[in-house]
Amino acid sequence: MSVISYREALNQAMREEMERDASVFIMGEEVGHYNGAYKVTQGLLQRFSERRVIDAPIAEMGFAGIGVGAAMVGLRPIIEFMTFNFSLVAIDQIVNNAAKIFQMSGGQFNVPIVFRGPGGPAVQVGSQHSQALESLYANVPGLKVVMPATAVDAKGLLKTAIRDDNPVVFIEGETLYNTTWEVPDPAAGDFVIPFGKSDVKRAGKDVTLIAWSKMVWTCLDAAKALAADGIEAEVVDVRSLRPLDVDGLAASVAKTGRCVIVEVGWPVAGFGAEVAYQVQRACMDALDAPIERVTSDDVPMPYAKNLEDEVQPQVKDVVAAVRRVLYLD
Amino acid sequence: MSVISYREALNQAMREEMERDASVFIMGEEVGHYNGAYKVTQGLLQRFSERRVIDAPIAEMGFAGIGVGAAMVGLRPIIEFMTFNFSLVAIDQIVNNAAKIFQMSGGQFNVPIVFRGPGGPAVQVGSQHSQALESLYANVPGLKVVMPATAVDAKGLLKTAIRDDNPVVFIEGETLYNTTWEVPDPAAGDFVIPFGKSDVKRAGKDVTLIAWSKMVWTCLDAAKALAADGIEAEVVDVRSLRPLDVDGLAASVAKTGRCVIVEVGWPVAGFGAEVAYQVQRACMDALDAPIERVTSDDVPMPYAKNLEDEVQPQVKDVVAAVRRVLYLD
Amino acid sequence: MTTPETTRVEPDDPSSTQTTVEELRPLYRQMLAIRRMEEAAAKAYSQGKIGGFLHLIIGQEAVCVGAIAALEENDYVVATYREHGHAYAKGVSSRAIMAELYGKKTGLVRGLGGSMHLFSKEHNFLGGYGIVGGHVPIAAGAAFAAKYRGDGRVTECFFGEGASTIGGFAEGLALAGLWKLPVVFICENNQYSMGTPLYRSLAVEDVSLRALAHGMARDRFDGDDVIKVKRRIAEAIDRARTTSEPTLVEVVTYRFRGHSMSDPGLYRTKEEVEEWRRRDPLNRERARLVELGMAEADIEALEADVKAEIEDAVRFAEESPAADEYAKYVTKESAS
Amino acid sequence: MTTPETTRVEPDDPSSTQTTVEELRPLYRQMLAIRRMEEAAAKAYSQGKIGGFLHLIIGQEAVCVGAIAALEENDYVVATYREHGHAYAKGVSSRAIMAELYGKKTGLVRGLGGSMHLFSKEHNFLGGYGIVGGHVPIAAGAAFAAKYRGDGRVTECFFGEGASTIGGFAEGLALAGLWKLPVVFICENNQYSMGTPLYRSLAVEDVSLRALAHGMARDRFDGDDVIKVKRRIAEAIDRARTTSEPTLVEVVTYRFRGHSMSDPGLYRTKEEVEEWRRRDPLNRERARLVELGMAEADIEALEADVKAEIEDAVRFAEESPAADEYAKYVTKESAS
Ligand SMILES: Cc1ncc(C[n+]2csc(CCOP(=O)(O)OP(=O)(O)O)c2C)c(N)n1
Ligand SMILES: Cc1ncc(C[n+]2csc(CCOP(=O)(O)OP(=O)(O)O)c2C)c(N)n1
Ligand SMILES: [Mg+2]
Ligand SMILES: [Mg+2]
Repeated sequence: MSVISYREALNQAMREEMERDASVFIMGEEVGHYNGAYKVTQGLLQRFSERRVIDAPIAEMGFAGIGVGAAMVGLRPIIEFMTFNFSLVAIDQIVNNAAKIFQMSGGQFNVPIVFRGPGGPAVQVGSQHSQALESLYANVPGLKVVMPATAVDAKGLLKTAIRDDNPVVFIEGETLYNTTWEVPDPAAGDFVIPFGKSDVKRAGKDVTLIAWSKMVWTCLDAAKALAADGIEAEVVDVRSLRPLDVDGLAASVAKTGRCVIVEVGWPVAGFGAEVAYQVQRACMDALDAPIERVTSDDVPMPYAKNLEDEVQPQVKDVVAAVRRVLYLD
Repeated sequence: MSVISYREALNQAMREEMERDASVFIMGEEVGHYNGAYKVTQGLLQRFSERRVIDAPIAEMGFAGIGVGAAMVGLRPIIEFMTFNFSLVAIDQIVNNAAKIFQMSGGQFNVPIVFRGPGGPAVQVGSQHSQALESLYANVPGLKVVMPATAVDAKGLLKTAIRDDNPVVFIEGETLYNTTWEVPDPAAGDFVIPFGKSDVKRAGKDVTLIAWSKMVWTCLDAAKALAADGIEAEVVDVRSLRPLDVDGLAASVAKTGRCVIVEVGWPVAGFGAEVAYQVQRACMDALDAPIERVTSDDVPMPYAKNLEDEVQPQVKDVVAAVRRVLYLD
Repeated sequence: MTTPETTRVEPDDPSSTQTTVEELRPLYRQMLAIRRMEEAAAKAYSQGKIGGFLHLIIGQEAVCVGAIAALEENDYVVATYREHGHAYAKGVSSRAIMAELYGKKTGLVRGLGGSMHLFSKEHNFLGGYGIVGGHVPIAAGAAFAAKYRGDGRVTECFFGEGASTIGGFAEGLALAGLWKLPVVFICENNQYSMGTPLYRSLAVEDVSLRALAHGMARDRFDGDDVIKVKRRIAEAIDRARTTSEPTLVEVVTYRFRGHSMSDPGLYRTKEEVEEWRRRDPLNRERARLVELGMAEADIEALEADVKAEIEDAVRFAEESPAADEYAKYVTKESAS
Repeated sequence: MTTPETTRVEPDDPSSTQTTVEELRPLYRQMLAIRRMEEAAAKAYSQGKIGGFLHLIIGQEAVCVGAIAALEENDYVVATYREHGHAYAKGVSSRAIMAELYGKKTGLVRGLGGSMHLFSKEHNFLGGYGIVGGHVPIAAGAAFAAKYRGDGRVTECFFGEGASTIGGFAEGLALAGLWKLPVVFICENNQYSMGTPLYRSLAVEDVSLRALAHGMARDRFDGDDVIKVKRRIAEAIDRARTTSEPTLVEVVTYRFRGHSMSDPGLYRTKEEVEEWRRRDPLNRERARLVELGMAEADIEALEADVKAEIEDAVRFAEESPAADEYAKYVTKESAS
């Protein structure tokens, strides 16, 4: 085990998979010579040459589609969006092609492709660059949607994504690249994490906090704050939104009887509503209080730092929601 | 009152608003000389000339963006997507520009634009042409999302949409154009329906069926079938997904104590999950059974008619869900 | 500033379209089979046996047949929703196509795709696509893979002139030009995008000019003559295969029918359609076969053979069991 | 086949760039103010007083200043995230811009948009946009509205050469060409798209060639000389205003700094940057003012005035109250 950064974990995952399988290549803006806008692909060009690490011009629809076409004939593209905000100009390739070709072709052509890059609000980059778009992708059958919160998940899940025979939307936390976590050493053998499994990031008996990506960290902080008041929160990291580990989430809620779902996305039709619906159905009798959701405000993200903080879920918001489901206030 | 078709109602709405306000224009593929792919714009070119009824080439991102720019400087564009499936190549204009410009500009530039066209599965047109995309748009602050089920709603809501000072995503039922309903005569004065109000399409005391667009009709049919068994279902038409009339929906469920939400979209993170969450919160104590959702299967739409029917919610599926929430089976 | 080189654009050497019965005969057979297959489909559609959208290529057969005849088996084809002819020319059976249109289990894609979404892995036919322009980058992607592997395969990408205004086309073209991908972009300019004539959708009615900004080779010619199509596209294929350079080829043609079965085509005059029907590429090639010395009896035998093939295909479609599986084909189970 | 006409492309008549102190002085003042404003912003950024992305236009000032000087007040400007200079040249105060960068309530857009999203209704400045290419159709839309109303307004649309590969640009260009919209597309070719040099993103390093396929007028020239920029863009504006025809203009320029404040710019050699810094348009115009007879003391007074303006703007930004409203600006309450 070594403590490494989320960025380094992603880099290791790609490097290992590219060593393992010559059909894996990376394409995106600034992924090569610049080593990645967020330096996630650092050193890969040097190792694998321009043939397999391809700097693309600004043409997301074009290079996402090139990825789809290449995947149909057996390559395993990793398409990097500089941020997922830019995936909107390519969403037709993801939703109408990548997600549907296996079905449209009657099972003849599968599309083993990873669309990856940072998503979710960053810091003071304004509304066009600060969006959590996972709810859009999670709606679409044919896609898998994965969002690691920690370095260890980043590595294990990205390796699984690259090996998956289907299109995977892999959204990294734009503010998580420098976070660190213990990750098994490459020498210790192949390390992958299967999709569809949530992960208990902190055990607790009083309330279940369900979150993914950056909000897992907010929940861990909230859990710490709650512990000071004697409240033991269990923090469950969803990790994989599609497929969703309903059983895992329900098991925790069945134990605690209370549930707060925290997401950095918008409230209306956010993925948390789906989680709430599933948990509600699975835990009808176990719930001692209505499920609470904590989300960002229903607004485009403002630029000013103070407003940006107001808009997004903070530790205090999570703590307040927990106190509500515990009927403490 | 006259009984007119949904198609004719939409046509009247546009015609009246174009007569009323010279800044309203229509742009889209085949809207002019061809009178609309679904004939919704029939006769408008003849009445308003090529200046105001503009046939666009296949460039959705381009003409949606032209609409946004024109709206910023005071025009009121109606942008027709031949179907909403094609809105995915223009979604960046809708989500990143139309929805955000009022906010990004600090309230200086509002964007009074309507994006309209048919959505939802049609008949045997395959997965790329058969999608209910409302959940994607409903997630986004800055947009309003409206989906009329009947001719009267189509007319009243479209007129409101055209007058609204904000971007409105107006999704028509691709299979509803020939349906008819009583609509106030133009001579009887201005007729509009405000956003944010659901509508009870059939009153009943035993269970609430919540639906929008085509599924309202399926629910009405189901209600008829249920009535034969002595079960009186109330059918509530959501009409406006964003803003959502939580109070109206909750009032019905508070009365019946049971709720089935029916949508033709995909199950995971479909808009029905949001409705379920809101109703659950509002009616916690009134609910005599868990909320049920009926959705399409979690698959891209197949082409064959028999499979297409299997995938989508049918009367029998709604009836079965009602029987479950009534604990009848 | 350099002005990019362009390849020859009209006219060409008449000797280049000289042919033989051996060469023309199978092409004529394909064109005829496509014609008869689509006529049979139109009939079934009006009987309610086929649903959804049905886009016929009748009148344009020389383009897909000529262009695909110039390919090798391993080469890829990517097409639009108007792709029955392309699939057939690439080797897909009329049985599999017809059964698909009928939405049957025995259909090419198990009744899941229908008319607009024919795919055949066996024939390197990478699909029919319904979103205009969206398949152009996919074709560039197949070409990218061929170059990545160095396997020498060439990709043909078909699209209409109406697609030339959409971003997906522009991006696919730009990337293929920049990365020198072995792809031939073939614009089937049938002069209408649904009900919209060229002059209302394009500022300049020459789609091949788009190549200029990408330093890409281009070509442009009439698509009536299947041999000419084959020869001219062969040049582009050769360029792709030997130098890995893309070409943008525009072939001017005409569809005799409406945009799809639900389009009565009122935006064109009867005279215009008649004029083009007089130039029917099928009549032309039949006459040429006679000229080249093929016996009338042999031609009739060929025609009878085609008729039998299509009748059999229809029967096969009619008699096949309904489509019955769909949930299996959403995500592939990964082995690893 | 017709080859579309194109307008003059390099070189031009030297007499056309003759100028006077009266003309040049305000342009120089704008260029200098933009430079000082951005330098102050860079300083504040490194002190942590400004956050997010900060894209400086330092080195390119002659382009936005010259191009916008050729407009009338009622004309529209649409720009990218690299738009402080454009907003200033269109009349927005350095106070409002600086306060926005600081995220203050007094900022141009109330602290909601930040550096990338400056908008000013008063000045017909239709915004800074962050998604590459997405604003190009918006500019075409403003031009569409001007034509719809017949109010004679012209729209200028700025973008980088990196944007020329994206679909939104291609579609905006195609529609403007087809519908003859009164818009001037101005490509600020600063030779890099983030860390990517021209030759790695464009097959042909001449963006203006895109005009050919749309029968659109085009122009291409160096952007060091603010008067030259003004004159050449004025021709395009005149074309738009009098004949409602769009023009694609490419202006070759260079940014002295990184792509944004977080980019160290390691992909360029020191020599290359030095070479361009020697051609600094600010020095050039200052020298020209001297040549034209403006007294050194007057120039210094102007420079002191600019210094004072920017110091005031920074003070204003520092002292302004924090942004405090956001929920009000999501949807506009409709009157009707
Ligand atoms: C993005 C998108 N917009 C609109 C449509 C609807 N549509 C289908 S085919 C077509 C016309 C295409 O014309 P062209 O490219 O010339 O091809 P043709 O049908 O003539 O073969 C249109 C508008 C679509 N499928 N996709
Ligand atoms: C659709 C999209 N893709 C990627 C980006 C990230 N990005 C921002 S600016 C930029 C480079 C743009 O270069 P260019 O157009 O030449 O303008 P310049 O920055 O040089 O002024 C990139 C890749 C973006 N904002 N939008
Ligand atoms: Mg066509
Ligand atoms: Mg640049």
